[in-house]
Amino acid sequence: MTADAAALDILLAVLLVFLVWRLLTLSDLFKATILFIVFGLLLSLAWVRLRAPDVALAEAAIGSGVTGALVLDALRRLGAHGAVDEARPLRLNLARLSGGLLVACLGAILLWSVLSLPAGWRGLSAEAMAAMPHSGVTNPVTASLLNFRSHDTLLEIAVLMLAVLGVWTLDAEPKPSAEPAGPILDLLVRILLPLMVVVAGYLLWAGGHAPGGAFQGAAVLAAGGILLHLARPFYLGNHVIIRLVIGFGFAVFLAIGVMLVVGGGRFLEFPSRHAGTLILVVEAAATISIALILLALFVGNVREGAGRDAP
Amino acid sequence: MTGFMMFMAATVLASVALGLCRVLLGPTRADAMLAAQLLGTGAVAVLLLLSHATARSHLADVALVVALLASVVSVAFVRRLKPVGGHNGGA
Amino acid sequence: MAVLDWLSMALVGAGTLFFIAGSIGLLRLPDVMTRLHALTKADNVGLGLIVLGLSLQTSGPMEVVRLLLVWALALLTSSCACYLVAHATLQARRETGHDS
Amino acid sequence: MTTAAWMEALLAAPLAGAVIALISGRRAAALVGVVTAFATAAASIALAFAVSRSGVLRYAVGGWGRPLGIDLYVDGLAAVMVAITGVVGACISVCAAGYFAPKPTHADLPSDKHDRAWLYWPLWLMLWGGMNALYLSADLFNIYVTQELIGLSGIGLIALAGGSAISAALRYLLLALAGSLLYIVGVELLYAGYATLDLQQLRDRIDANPSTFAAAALMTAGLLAKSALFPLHFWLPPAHGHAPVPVSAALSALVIKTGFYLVVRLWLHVLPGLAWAHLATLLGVLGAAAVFWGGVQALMQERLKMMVAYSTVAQVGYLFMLFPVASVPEALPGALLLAASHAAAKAALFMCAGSVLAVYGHDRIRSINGIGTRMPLTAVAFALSGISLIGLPPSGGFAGKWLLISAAFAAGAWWWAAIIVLGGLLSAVYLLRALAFAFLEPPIAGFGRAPWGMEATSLVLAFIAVGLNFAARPLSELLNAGAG
Repeated sequence: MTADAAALDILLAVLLVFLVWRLLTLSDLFKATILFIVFGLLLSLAWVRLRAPDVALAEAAIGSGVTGALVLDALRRLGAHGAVDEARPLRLNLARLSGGLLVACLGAILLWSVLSLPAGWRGLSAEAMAAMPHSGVTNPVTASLLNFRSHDTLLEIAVLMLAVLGVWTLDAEPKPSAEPAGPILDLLVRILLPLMVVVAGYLLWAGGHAPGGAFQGAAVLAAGGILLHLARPFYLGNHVIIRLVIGFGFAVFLAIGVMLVVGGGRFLEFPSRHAGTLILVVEAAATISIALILLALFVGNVREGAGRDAP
Repeated sequence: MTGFMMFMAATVLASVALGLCRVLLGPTRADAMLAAQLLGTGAVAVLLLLSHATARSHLADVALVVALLASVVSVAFVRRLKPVGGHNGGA
Repeated sequence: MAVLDWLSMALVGAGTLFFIAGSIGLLRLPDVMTRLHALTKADNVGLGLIVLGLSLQTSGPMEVVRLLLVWALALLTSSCACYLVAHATLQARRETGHDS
Repeated sequence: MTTAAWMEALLAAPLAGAVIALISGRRAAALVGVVTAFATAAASIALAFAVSRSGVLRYAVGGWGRPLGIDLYVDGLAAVMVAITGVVGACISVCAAGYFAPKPTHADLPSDKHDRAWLYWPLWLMLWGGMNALYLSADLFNIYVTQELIGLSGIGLIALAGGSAISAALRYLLLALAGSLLYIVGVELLYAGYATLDLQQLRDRIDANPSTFAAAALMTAGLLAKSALFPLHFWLPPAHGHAPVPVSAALSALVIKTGFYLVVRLWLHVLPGLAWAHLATLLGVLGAAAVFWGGVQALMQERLKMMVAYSTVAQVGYLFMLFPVASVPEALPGALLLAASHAAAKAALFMCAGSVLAVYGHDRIRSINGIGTRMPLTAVAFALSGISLIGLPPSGGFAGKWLLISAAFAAGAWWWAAIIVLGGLLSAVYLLRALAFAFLEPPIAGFGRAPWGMEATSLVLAFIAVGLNFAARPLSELLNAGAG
């Protein structure tokens, strides 16, 4: 590694630690929120430096789109009084001291364990590379997620679905009132929304051979939905069509897995000739579902009809 | 050449990170928002520079996504929060 | 090194200078409205120069298109976002009578 | 059908049921749920028979095989856990069909919540699918994902009760996340050390280096938090006490056991190569502390549901007393029998509490006089499951404790036996206190009617808890089929 690259990495690492410290100790929750959003962006740079561009892409899309809007909206719910956390800055007491010591020990153990790893550690990359020709795709990350370890991914999509169900169990609240969007915001939405749909499709397609895939595409799509919702709040209940779209990706994935069993194979065993197609089908269905899931998480459990914020 | 680009990436990152002091200084929420936006653009520049320096053209996709979604947070801010609030804002 | 390389480095270096200027402006200028100006310089010119500099180094036209697209997006989103923040700030000032 | 087919069915059926219930919504969710529940329960029992007949099976999901792909693995231990989940899960589903029916009469489920009561079904089936996937998995990371599935659906289920259950659900969420974090850090360390996530391969490759110890300690800590072993039990009583009745039953009877199962799997099957005698003693001591702390707390509770929830804290303690005597062959069947009878008895007890709530509109122990005459079915179910929890013969609780006590003596550690006996006395005290109010006081007039589904199910479960007295031998045989 060159000195310039090392300088960049050290700068990133220092910044990340500094940001975490500040966002945990600031009593003004708005500032903490902004630092959290910035933290997400820098984390995505860190993933790039760690040569995990797929994760970087996911972090960039989720961090700057969905999570950013979500935490700012959460701040609105706290209201003027909740925006300042009186319990901060953290004062030292016995519980916090022992907690801190515990975390320090954990950190030391981790650091030491990582340092004790043999040099040139490759994990399972050799096995993965050997299996790549039968995976149906050329991006090893997609091959791992959608083929080698598709069982994990199937269950992870279920986890995302559960998040929406969890939101629906909470009390419904009135739709947030909003002033008319105004010409500039209107223009922004008009230009960005189609672009986001195109980029989402591009990421989905690129996932087969380059960084990208269902989750990244869905995050961009969801960000488009959030932008639209911010400009013109809409109702997104648990209507049958919404439920159908939310369950669609998981249902398609599971159905393909079961169909392969009926066809004489094992659960989720993609025949290598059709693996590419099947993966694309699963990813396309998952993209739509995950996008709506993320959007539903942002919209929350909103009651139908024009509501007003509590005064 | 790649060393130069890497150095420039580090410089851009350092300078926009310096701008983050504005988040801590305030005084208004709008100021903090501006600093975050600057960092977003800085991240796009860093990603493009890294993409060239490390010869990984797909990093430009990450930059594209960051640029595409950069406005979502600002829009959420102006639509859901008052720009002058906060406990020391609006002073 | 070719002339193109020197030109590219000069453009990228100039872009970086704009980022530095933008950051300093964000810290030194007195209020939100003036700081907005500093920000837009970094957003528009800084990123633009870097994109131009990198465009000279690309292997194919598609990459140039992608770079320019990123810049165009940044131009659009940053100017819209700056407008929205400024507009909201003005509105809030009018409502509260505060000047900040 | 073969073992593999039953495994596939056990993975896919609840998940498919969940997504169908989600899509079909309020009208048909309960129907889908109950049908899926019975199908899954049948498959669970079939799997146990298949394993006892043809032994263990390894199954490569996706056809890749370890270490690249994910393997499923079923042995006697996994089959027993799946079967417990299946039988108790089916009973809970029947109870829930009545409980979450369109017109609720339950004091703890406000009527404005009832238009989203159908969400119970997709959440519960996901939870069930997650538990099956966890028991059948042979892959550390896959197990992490199943834990996420279980944790998140559990949180949604608790939140269904609304009100004060929300904060309990949030606490449970934070606990589950912290536990998962510790677990996953341990998994990363093991993967970094051995380049595999497969349990069997890890067992073969493991050597006693400090990084492995660190990984094992982190994972165990995370799992102990999830199985609510004292002193990490603080989150359990509010979560289990405030959730809707079928949810409390599922969480207390089944979900807690997943953490215990993983600790067993980890230490008895993956890491026996590490010298862990001290840890085993520590787990036993914590278990003993849990027995007393949970018992005393249960005695002090004013509400029946909270008492039953604290009783779970105590009962988890018995399970962990397996570890100091684990070298004795009777110990594991004993602990599993205890786990099974606790699952049945605890689900029954929560349903009894639910019936009481429905009839009396409250569950304050001091004012539940007259249950014996007003609700004889519930009273009998309460008494029978109490017998099993205390460990009186004949009951599953008795048989399990008997095996554990013999194991303790065989290991030359009589003090564990003493603790088990004393703990039984303690549970007798708090259960009899509640029963005394239920039986001895004269009945008072008025109030509602007990939902028959809940009463009947609690009785069935109580009989299962008692009948498990005779399950010791088949259970041992099944476990040995796993070892073969």
